Amino acid sequence: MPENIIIPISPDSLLEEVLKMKNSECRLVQICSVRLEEGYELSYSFGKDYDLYNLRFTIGDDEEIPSITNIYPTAFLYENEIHDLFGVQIKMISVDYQGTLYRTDKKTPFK
Amino acid sequence: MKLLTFAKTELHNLFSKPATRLYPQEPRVYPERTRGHVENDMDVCVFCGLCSKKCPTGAIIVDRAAKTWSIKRFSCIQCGYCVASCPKKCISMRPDYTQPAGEKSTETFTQAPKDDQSAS
Amino acid sequence: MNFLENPSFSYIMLCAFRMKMRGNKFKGETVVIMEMIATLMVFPFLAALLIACAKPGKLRDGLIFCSSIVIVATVLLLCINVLQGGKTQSYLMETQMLDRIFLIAELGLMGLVFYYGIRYKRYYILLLSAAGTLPVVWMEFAGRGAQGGDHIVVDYLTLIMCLVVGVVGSLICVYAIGYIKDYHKHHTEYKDRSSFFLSMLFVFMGAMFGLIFSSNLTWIYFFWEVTTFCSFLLIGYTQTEEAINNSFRALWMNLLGGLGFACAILYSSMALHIANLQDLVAAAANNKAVIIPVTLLAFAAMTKSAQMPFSRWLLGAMVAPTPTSALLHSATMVKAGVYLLIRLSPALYGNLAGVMVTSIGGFTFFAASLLAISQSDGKKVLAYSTISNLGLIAACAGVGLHQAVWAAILLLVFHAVSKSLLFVSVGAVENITGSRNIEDMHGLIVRLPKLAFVMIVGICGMFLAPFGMLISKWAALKAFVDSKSVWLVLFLIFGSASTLFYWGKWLGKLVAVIHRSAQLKDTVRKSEKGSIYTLTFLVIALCISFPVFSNIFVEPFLSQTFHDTIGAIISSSDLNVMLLMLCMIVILPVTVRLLTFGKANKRVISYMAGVNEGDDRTFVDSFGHEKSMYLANWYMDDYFGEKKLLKPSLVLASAIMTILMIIVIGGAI
Amino acid sequence: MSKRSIVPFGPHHPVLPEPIHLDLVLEDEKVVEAVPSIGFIHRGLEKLVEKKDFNEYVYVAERICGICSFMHGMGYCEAVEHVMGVEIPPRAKYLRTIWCEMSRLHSHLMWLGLLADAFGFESLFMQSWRMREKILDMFEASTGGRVIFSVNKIGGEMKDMDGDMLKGFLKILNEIEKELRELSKTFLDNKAVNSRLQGVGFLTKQQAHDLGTVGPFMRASGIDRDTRNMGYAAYSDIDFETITSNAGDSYARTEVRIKELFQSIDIIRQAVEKIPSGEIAVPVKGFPDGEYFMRVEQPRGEAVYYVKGNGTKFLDRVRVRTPTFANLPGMLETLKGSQLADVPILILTIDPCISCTER
Amino acid sequence: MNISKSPWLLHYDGSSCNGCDIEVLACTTPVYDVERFGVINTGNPKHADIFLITGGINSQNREVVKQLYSQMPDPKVVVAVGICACDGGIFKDCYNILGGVDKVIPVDIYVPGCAAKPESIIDGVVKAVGLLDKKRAEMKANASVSHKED
Amino acid sequence: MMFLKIALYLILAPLIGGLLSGIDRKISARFQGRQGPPLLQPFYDLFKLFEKQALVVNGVQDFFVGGYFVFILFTGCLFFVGGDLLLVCFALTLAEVFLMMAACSANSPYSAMGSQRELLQMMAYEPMLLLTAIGFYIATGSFMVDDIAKSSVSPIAYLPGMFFGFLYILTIKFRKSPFDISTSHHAHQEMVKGITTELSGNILALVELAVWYEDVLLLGIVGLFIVNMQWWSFLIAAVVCLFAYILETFVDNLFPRVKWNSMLKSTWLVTLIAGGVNLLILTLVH
Ligand code: NFV
Ligand code: SF4
Ligand code: SF4
Ligand code: SF4
Repeated sequence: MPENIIIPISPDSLLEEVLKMKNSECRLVQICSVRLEEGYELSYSFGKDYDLYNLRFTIGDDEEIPSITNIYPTAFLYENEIHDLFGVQIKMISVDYQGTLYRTDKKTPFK
Repeated sequence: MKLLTFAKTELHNLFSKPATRLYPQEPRVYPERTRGHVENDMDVCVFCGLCSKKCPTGAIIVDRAAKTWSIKRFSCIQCGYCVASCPKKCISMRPDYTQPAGEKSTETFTQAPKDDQSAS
Repeated sequence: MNFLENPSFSYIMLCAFRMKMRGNKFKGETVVIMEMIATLMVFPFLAALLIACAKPGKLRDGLIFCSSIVIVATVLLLCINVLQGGKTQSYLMETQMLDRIFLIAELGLMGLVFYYGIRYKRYYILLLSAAGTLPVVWMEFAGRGAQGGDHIVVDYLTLIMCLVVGVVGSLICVYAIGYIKDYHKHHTEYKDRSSFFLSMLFVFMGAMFGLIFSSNLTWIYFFWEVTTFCSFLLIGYTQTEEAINNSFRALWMNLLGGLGFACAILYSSMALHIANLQDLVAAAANNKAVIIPVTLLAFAAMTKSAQMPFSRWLLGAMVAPTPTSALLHSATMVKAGVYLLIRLSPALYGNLAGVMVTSIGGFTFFAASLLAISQSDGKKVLAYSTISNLGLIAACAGVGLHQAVWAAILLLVFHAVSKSLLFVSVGAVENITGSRNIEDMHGLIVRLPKLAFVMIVGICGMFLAPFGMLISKWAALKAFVDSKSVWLVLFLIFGSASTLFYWGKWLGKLVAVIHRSAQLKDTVRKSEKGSIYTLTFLVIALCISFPVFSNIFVEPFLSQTFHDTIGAIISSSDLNVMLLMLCMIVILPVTVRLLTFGKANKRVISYMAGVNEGDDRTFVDSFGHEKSMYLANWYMDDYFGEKKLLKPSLVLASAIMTILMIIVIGGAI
Repeated sequence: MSKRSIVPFGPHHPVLPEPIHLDLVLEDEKVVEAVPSIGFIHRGLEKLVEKKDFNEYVYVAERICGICSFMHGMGYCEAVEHVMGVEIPPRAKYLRTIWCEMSRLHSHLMWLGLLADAFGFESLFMQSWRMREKILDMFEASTGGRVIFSVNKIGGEMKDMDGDMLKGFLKILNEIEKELRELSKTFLDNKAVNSRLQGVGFLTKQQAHDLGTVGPFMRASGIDRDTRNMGYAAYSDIDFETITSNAGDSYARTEVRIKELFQSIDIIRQAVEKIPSGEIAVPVKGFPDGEYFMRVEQPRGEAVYYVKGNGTKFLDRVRVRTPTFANLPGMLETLKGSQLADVPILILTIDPCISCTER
Repeated sequence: MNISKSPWLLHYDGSSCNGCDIEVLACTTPVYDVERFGVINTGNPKHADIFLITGGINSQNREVVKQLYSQMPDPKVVVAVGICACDGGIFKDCYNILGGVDKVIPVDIYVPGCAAKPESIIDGVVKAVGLLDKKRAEMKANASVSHKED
Repeated sequence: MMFLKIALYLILAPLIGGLLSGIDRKISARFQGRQGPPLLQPFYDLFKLFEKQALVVNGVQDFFVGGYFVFILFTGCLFFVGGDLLLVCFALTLAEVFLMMAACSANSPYSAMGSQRELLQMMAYEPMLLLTAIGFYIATGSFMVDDIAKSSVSPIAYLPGMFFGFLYILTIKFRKSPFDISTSHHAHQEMVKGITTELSGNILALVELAVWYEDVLLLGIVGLFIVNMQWWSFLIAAVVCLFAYILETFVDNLFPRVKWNSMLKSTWLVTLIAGGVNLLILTLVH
């Protein structure tokens, strides 16, 4: 079975790396956030055929990351979800629900 | 005709017996594996409380002191985890269902005192 | 002040009439009638003169009001007098001098057209105008024209037209008093030339009276051209780019029709030696060549009544203030066209000229009602509806059968009343809400209940049983079936179905019950109100009393024209049924309230998929915010849009018209 | 004012099997704009890993959705098994394969019915669901549940299917196949049905790729990818070909799904033939430590199960990316410019499952 | 005439996992065919007598459920189908689950099961139907009382 | 006599209409392989609705629905006492407009969309309805139902095309698939319940009842194609009506719901071809 390939990157190079994925004809599979003691671990998964590439980086609690909706417009659902549930700050999501994608009583329950 | 492809099925249905199961007039016979409700053989239970601890919805309450085993039927999701984890294998899954009701009731079973049994 | 020339001419005419009449030995009663006719033909021009000179203010308003009353009173008196006499009257056999005066006026009119043509650099206008006027003038002066024949004829059709023009026209003038004030309040960008505007309305009426009383073709031609020119001035009132363009479009189309009219005069005078409309129609039975002027006149009539290839001028006329549209659409102008067709209709029976008129009319009815579906501008819908209804009238006239003409006349009357009501109410709404878009009339029943009610009456009058238009449509349908015109029947049924759609959706918009807070202040002025309610009353009264109307006016005219009498077009049992329906509609609200039914009803908010916010106006949108719900009607632009349908319809209609005209005229020659 | 209506569509709406909301901007009935909103079914079950241990969580995982319940349980189990390095017995693999395909059968049949309902063909809906009941009966006989099965556990399966049972199933499948042939004629050949499907909701291959679509929705646009080819469960032993179509419209999606129905029947037949005897589960010791992205082909397409353990009995994170979540942008794309009457069809051609999406 | 002869349903999927949801739908299909009892799945609160809810209540659908309930004419009966609708089920510990349907509207009948079987749903509906008649009788009695007071 | 006829219609029509609706539901169920509701189910439904509280969104809804109801009844009476067929068509239109206005007045999205669709349906079937009346007129020389029913030959002999066309639009009028676009007997409509979305309780009951009256009226027109002077022709007509009704049920279960544009196009085309050609031939021959 094809393996999970995890590519550690730095948060600053996110857009650059995503662009590389785009250029090599990858599709966006998912974006996932894991709550750490302090900050978050983010994985951006891209698929090509049956291979899965995961861009992996961690950010601090108040760090902001850029949205990749300019490159992958379909990322807006993932990004909004991460923002709503984890409280990860994401800049300039195109179609930003601003916390109303999931209208939970308890804001950012995973935080 | 390409417009009437369904006519055959339609007419066939009309002239054959409907597929309807006439429940509740005719009671349904469930296959044996059907997970309907759990039952505890109270005589065997040792009130270890494992089932209660494992139950994902907290439907089982075990009172060791009073020797009671209660189940909230309207919380049980028939997952069978209690059945699988009971060390005495006294819980079993039965095919028939808890009846709908106007209130969410709890069923409590008490273990008959053992000596009583031997006495009679 | 070029337009003043018309009134001054008319004053001369009035004197001439008086002189003439003294010369003739009429019985007293006829003299009275003649006086009244003269009044109707001349008084509006005089009134116009005074109004034009007056300053905006109470005085002017009073003047208009009184003039309108005078006109209505005269019309009513005339009707009573003529009806007592009970027969067709004709006057003025020899009027050399008057004829001359008309010709000079004609030239004056041409001069005016030239002036505007040059001023706005539309030189083709000069050509069209000259081509129509000069030959006729030349013919008359050269003495080549036919002589004799009546110049003025009063029969039942004249009376009907008089009533329409006089009553509806005056009501619109009264309405205009208040309207134009608000209009300029809202549109400060336009120069206030309201005196000019109001006076033109009277000129228009005068011209219409002239047209319907005249029997001499040259006279009719003159008044015909006056209406053309008047409408040109009215359409261009605001002097915006668009208004000027549209006014010139109206001008050239109608001048083209006028050209046809002129040709008809030339031919019938010079070749047939007939100078009079009635004689021309009468001659049709035994003279094949008559079909040529008849066709040409029909052509002229169809341009004037905005039939299909020429429909665009009427739509363009929408740029003018509402009273103009109301007047052009209901009482005057376009009605002149169909009036002429009705006059011609015996000569159209069973020949190709008739086929031309019916096919163009039928097609116009159908195409215009389809086009109306895609319009959201209230006035545009009304315009298309006018075009379509005129098409129906034309088709009826073209069939040339007793029943069909009955239908045509009733259509004409009902249309005039209902349509003017609709126009004035749309205008009033526009002055209050600032929009005449039907979408903006959403919930009018709550916002402006009175106007909405009036509008509902008008709309029902246009398409629903048991109200006016439907009755005539019904008769038209029967007539088409009886005349075996399969195409017309098909046009009619499909056209009516589309009519149903666009009126229905308008009706739906009006009756939407929206939140109370949307209520607006009803700022309709007194004069407007008076006119609106009178028209509403007229619509309802006509619905109830049309059998009487038909009895007194229409049937006598038909038996005169067709020299036979046939039974009631709509049987009395049907009439009773319809009366019953009317009564039911009236008592319905009462009964529904009286019945216990509905007492236990509970008010709830409307269903909005479970995300309604508090009341019926808003819902929770995808971002969790409040969003106001908005409902629009259907327009089906992809199917019935102007982009889709207009061009092909125009091309098709032009083709039909050209081909048939060539065949008819070529065949006759 | 404009000729546009702005109306809410959903969350409660009879054509929607599940709540989702769209702000629809309509011109006549043409959809000019559709803004989606989800979250009406959001429960937050991913966070339950903090309260339920990794064994117990199987019962939560399979309740992510009552349609694709089996594969949710299985996908989660396989992910944990990967993390823990557990190799399950071959018979269990085959059992999983059979149940997977039965899930696909019932899900696709259900979808066919709902689609028929969306274009207003009630009797076709009834017919499809009537056939589906047979599959449910098979499920009930083999697992004890009709929609929630509770047979997966980490390390294998909890229930077995004996030879007689499997043979009986094959017989039923033969019947179903016959009925399905008849049914597919109406879906694929009927002119009136075609007019509701063909050209509706068109999506090009490029769009399908860019929008990250998965499953039959994607395959109908001509992309050849089926996660089963990765060979989880027993798929590496089974012979099947990925089904695609190039048309890219709702018709193509119907066609692909109908063909997949036949394919599933075929796979079950192969599996029944090859199924080895032996144990159905292995005992599992210890706690998961590590992470894994498991992908399985759900009826609606590729689902991703991300599991991260920390060596205790409570996992750090379970994350499920369901196919509908990935397909939503594609659906929104097809909605633009469609007719209101097509909206139910368009919503359905991706075969949405909102409870999967929102978890 | 008994109302019970014509119970019309409104079905809303709270936050169910779809399990109970499709079982409710399955009840209308040939094998179970609840139309035998005159049941119609109306899809419109204003036509419905019985409100069938599957799944629990979460923060986002709370208002929706309340609103749909308020838009149903009296007499009406609420049936909570499935353990989720009864008390939140396996999700009751989730941060976004408030609990069963009874957290926001009064529930008349609880249908247990995860997923509730079509048979129990039918039983539940039959029970609900009985309640409908009772409620209507009460409504009538109340109405006549208030009439007399007028 | 006239009053007797009216009374008979007013009493019998709902019974027949309800029964037919019961048959429809039963047979539909059987077409779908289901057991189906009891035959009298429509009556149970109606009585229940009358018993229920009505929810309204404003005060004029019941007025419009009242208008719809009254005019449907009126139209039916007009037909069965032998009135003018054209007037019957017009009165029917008036009634429908009332219903449409009831839906519009609610000012709610689904009911408003339903009303637009309803109007569209009217636009679709209206030509054929009028054409049918015209066909009768040409075939028998009268618009009066009384006279038509007394013709020596059954009108259908002259009007086969019209008969077909009428059956075609009957699908719209009966709100059967494929043309049940403005509101439907089936659940799962993109329109929710379309024009009846905001009606409930006894107001909805009135609409249901009116539909039964209307169904009988429409079947009356179907029968009118068949009847002639002979008494037995009425029996045949009754059989044909029943058959037509069941045919509509069959069709209902045979087709998907089409989109409005297909409905409009196909209906107008059928009107033009079946009706128009029939009309053309009739006028040429007569
Ligand atoms: N979306 C989705 Fe599922 C599937 N297939 C799963 O992962 O249905 Ni509820
Ligand atoms: S696990 Fe078994 S023995 Fe222990 S309390 Fe439960 S039922 Fe009794
Ligand atoms: S079956 Fe599951 S839910 Fe029910 S009592 Fe046992 S463990 Fe609890
Ligand atoms: S009770 Fe069970 S099957 Fe029903 S919705 Fe809840 S989790 Fe799903």
